[in-house]
Amino acid sequence: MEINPILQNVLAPPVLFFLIGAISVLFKSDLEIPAPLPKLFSLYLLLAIGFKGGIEIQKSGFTDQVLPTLSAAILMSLVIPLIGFLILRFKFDVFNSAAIAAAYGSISAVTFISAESFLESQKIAFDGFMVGALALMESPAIIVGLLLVKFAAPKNRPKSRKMHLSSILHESLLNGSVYLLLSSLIVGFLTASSNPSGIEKMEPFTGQLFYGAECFFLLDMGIVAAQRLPRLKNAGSFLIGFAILMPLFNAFIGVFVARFLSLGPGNALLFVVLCASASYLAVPAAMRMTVPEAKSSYYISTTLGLTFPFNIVLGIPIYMSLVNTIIPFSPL
Amino acid sequence: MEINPILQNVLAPPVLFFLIGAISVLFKSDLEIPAPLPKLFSLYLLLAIGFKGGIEIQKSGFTDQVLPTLSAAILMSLVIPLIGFLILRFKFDVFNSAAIAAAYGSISAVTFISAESFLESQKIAFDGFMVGALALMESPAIIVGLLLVKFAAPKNRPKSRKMHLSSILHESLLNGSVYLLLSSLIVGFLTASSNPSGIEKMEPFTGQLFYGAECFFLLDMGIVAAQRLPRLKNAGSFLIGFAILMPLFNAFIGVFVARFLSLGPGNALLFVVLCASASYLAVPAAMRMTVPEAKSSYYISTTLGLTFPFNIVLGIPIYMSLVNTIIPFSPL
Amino acid sequence: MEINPILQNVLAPPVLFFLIGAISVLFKSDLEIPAPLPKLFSLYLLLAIGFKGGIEIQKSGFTDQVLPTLSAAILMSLVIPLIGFLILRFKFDVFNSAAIAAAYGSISAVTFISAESFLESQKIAFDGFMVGALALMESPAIIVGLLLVKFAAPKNRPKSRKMHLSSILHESLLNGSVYLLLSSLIVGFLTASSNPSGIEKMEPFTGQLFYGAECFFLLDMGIVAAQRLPRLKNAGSFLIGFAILMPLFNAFIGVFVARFLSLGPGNALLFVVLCASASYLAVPAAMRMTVPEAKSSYYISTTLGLTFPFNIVLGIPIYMSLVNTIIPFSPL
Amino acid sequence: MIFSERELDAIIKTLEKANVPGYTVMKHATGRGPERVVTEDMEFTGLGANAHVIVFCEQELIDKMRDNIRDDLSYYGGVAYISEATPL
Amino acid sequence: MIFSERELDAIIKTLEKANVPGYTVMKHATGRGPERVVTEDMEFTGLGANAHVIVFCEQELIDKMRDNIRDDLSYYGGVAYISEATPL
Amino acid sequence: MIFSERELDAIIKTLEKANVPGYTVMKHATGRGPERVVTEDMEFTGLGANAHVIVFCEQELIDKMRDNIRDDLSYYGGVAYISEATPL
Ligand SMILES: Nc1ncnc2c1ncn2[C@@H]1O[C@H](COP(=O)(O)O)[C@@H](O)[C@H]1O
Ligand SMILES: Nc1ncnc2c1ncn2[C@@H]1O[C@H](COP(=O)(O)O)[C@@H](O)[C@H]1O
Ligand SMILES: Nc1ncnc2c1ncn2[C@@H]1O[C@H](COP(=O)(O)O)[C@@H](O)[C@H]1O
Ligand code: NA
Ligand code: NA
Ligand code: NA
Repeated sequence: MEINPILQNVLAPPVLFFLIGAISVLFKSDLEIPAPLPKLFSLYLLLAIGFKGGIEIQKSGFTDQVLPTLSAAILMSLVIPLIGFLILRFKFDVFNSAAIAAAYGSISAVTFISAESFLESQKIAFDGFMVGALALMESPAIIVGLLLVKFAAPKNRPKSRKMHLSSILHESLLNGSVYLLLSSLIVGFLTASSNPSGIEKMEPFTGQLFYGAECFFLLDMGIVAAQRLPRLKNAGSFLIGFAILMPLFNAFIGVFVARFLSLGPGNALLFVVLCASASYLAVPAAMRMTVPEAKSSYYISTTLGLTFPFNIVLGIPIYMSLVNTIIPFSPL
Repeated sequence: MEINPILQNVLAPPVLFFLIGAISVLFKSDLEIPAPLPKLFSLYLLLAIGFKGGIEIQKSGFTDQVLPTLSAAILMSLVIPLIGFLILRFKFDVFNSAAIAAAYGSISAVTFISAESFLESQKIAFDGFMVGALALMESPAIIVGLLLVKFAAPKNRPKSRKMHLSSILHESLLNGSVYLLLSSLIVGFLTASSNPSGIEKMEPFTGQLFYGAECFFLLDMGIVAAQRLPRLKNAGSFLIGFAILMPLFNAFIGVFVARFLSLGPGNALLFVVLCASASYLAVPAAMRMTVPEAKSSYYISTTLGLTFPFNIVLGIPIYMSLVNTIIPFSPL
Repeated sequence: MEINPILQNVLAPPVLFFLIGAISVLFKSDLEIPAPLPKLFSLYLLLAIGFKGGIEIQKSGFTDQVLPTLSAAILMSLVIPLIGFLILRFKFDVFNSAAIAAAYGSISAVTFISAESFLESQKIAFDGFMVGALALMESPAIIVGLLLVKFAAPKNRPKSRKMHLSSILHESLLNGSVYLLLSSLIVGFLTASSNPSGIEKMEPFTGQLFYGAECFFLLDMGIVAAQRLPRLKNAGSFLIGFAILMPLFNAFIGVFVARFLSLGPGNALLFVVLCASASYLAVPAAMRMTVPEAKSSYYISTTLGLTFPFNIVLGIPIYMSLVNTIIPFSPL
Repeated sequence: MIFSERELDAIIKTLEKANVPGYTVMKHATGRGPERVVTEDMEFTGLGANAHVIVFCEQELIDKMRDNIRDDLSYYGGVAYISEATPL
Repeated sequence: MIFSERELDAIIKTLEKANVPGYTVMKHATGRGPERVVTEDMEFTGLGANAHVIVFCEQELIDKMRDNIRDDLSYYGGVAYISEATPL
Repeated sequence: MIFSERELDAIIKTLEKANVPGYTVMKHATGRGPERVVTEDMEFTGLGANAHVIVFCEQELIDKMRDNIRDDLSYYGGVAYISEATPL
């Protein structure tokens, strides 16, 4: 019963293309998706996720479940980095610990859409407002990470690197990918409420094209992840373990929170995936700007080289069975 | 009655994405669409506009209205640069005056398609042959601009910069964007007349995708426009005023010509928008090659930083109400 | 009867856009599709061809015709380079002869899809498994080419350039474009067998968009081909003749093999086109890596500057009439 | 000649303040330094690749901006080297 | 070392005429000069960004093409500097 | 300063082996050399364009890797030149 959904997950085009990308690196094929093409797909996916999410939120309205779920999502993205920070401090300095912890507190939009695709293929319903949770979980983790640096960093940090609250907010809210996701959400919402014909005209671009673009992007992600993986060796086994166990741990907390919120199985999976996934877009960008002391190879190689592939290939079906096990009689 | 259509225009996805791009610059977000991705969308839009226009022209055939409208369009693109030149000469030298004037005589394809989107959302009919007017208005303005330089420039221009008629024609007709628009128009026309199944197969690419690609491109245009705007300060208030008042003035002439041609409200708006819009693709490219004495920051910052956003956001609904006011009993 | 299909072929959008690209170079327009945009379309086309092919193969299953056809395809891609090599040795050294011969033994995916488009516009049926032939014909020709170098090259080749079988296999199978085509084929096959809903969701990307993307890519190919053409002058008339006559010769062999296999007219044309087309992706990439002694301008300018345009514009309809003439009572 | 990264804006401000006659920027550079590896995938993840900035200017201008540029580079990493060059 | 713009074709013709042993072109450069600012948006608008051309050659070749290149650059703008370099 | 092509991986391995303090790579360069013309279309066909690699390092490191780099370049083509540069 465990293996079947994993295999089914692996046999979906997005995951297959991800594996193709990874295998191409393994076999030293010279397959390459040159910059800035990956950026095109990354921007497109954020725009489309946001736009569709905004429409869904407008459509579904603010039901009873929306507010508690979104609040819980924000809470998780505040708590997870704190836990992660405490764990990481055993081995790393404040800078690296805060940066890595923030990445795991934040989310990965592509992992989220992979989970959505998984749910669709399993014909399990989920709600559009979960994209709101996605959008809301990006920034708080960055804020926590930067606050940790601000208050826990050694006092002799040079003056030029002192962080001000304004720059912390700037980095967490106006970071390119956070901004694009949030603002596309707003555009989707506004379009749905005032200009419904616009939705239809956007549908071929943001809707129909989405799955294929996701596949293409995952092909590149496979290449990138497989190139990143070997560099993890230098990071040591502690970090490698962290990159696998932390998502599982976060998923575990997440599933109990989801149970507490009495989410349906679809929403529950998405909630768990948001907790378990780690950011490789917004957080690294913010950290590289504001915490240059942290090694980018640490926080990006773990999230991109290990956590992301793990979630995409194995994690999602595992989390699904976790949801099915722990949340009883999940209502539709 | 005035504010409502403006708000409706602003709440359409393309305009919203344009504003998002502009706001991202305002707030110093690091959102960026790296080169050459904007070029991809720009080439795509020209190709799709041309192709669809060619099909429409073939379909609608050459009705009574076609020839007078196209002739009037060409006439406008010859007259407007002359008027603009006379105005600009109060403040600028021959080179800069000619370059800026040519830009305002020529057209902006993206402004045109924004007007089309506006008409569609307002359910106002328009004819496909107006794309022909779009295509025909690009080159004459360039020719006038270069002729102005040829004959009005100080006699001591170095020999190497003497312009020959052949190079004037070359720049005005074989300029990348002019060429792509014109030739795609021909491809569309030929396909429609001899290979109708080809139209259907192109439809998902040139048709369905169009609106979304337009949004994506306008996101970038918002960024570019907002980056350009501050540079206008150096250009002085004369040029800033020109960049807003000239389109209004051109729209005013245009609406009377449209009335004289007894165009329907849809075609009339498109005609007015063609008159009011200014080129930031074909004309700057031609001017940079042939009139290096003109400051590119003048002719590109005005058109891109001010006139384009003005037309997209406020201009189109204003022109619509102008059309409704001045053209009586507009027949369908 | 001969001219009509040629004209019909020329008036299809892909060929028209190819011509537009070529003419733009002729007229020195500054139309340009900057790198890496062509790579985007090239990757997309390979992915989509492979994916759709894999689905078709799974659907059609392994009928009686599949195995003989695929075997014959592989055989052709082994024999053609040998013949080509013998001819080319009259004028060129071992290195150049082997590289050029390998290119003509291999295939051009874009020529193949142009032939498919031609068949569709002529409403002639063909089978999906022919994409399998396409995929299988890329590598053998590379292997033959490299083996020719290994055994026929002068004995004084420096040690570092000695080729090992492993590197020959690596270059021929793990070459970026070969790898992407083959693996997308597998993804398509697996998706069709285990996850049919995935097909539907990919359809807008790999299916509907395909024709338009093909047109865009051919626009660039037109530019590239026309830029390459003049460089052929240095290559001499022998090579120019080879670039036209070799495809015709290969088509001639191909049509008799197709007759022997009793292929229907659609499959027969595709088979002939595979024989007649020459590679400008996989083979040049492999040769540049492993046979640096060969002049890349020889093997790439012939295939890209002459053979490709010839096949796209004139070749396909000529081969069609060849098929109709030589294969009697072609059964459907 | 300078090698820098996401601090491009800061560097350019420094250059402008020193009144250099001009500069040229080439983005999308990757590389490895004593502290960090910069790879192509850092371009689509928000990290940003390196930028290569070239400035032709008088020796005195270099002296003027040396400290500021050093500050910028010590913060985010990057290298700056000077070669002699004469105008053509 | 040369900095140029849309006159790339003209410059390359000049180089070829002078029989340089080779050259390298890097496009997509942006920058600021005494006369103009070149930004990334000039790439999709038809203006074109800058190109960075590098030529390794003998001193005498440089002397031969100096005037032609100066002509090209004075027309559209751009800078050219020479550094000494020895082959590895 | 080095000009190379698809042998980028080999060159970087050589650099790493010599323990250079760092290097910078700029891809997508085109050009012409004594043997070959490299054009933009070679980027989407599998041929690959040129890469421009810059290394700032001590003279002795250069001596150490000279032979290896020459080997790499003689195989696939490319040029390498050395200029003097002082850190800012
Ligand atoms: N010795 C060097 N030679 C050339 N480029 C260098 C060198 N050291 C550092 N770099 C460049 O400077 C960037 C930043 O290096 P780092 O200071 O380690 O963060 C690297 O990614 C390289 O592109
Ligand atoms: N002093 C300089 N150092 C480096 N690049 C320069 C310098 N001056 C001009 N440039 C480059 O040359 C281009 C053309 O400058 P201009 O002559 O002002 O049109 C600029 O966009 C810069 O990329
Ligand atoms: N004299 C030179 N100056 C600048 N770049 C060169 C020179 N010679 C060769 N190159 C570069 O090195 C590449 C390889 O040349 P080749 O050795 O002919 O294959 C060319 O494409 C150029 O980019
Ligand atoms: Na998380
Ligand atoms: Na106008
Ligand atoms: Na062949």
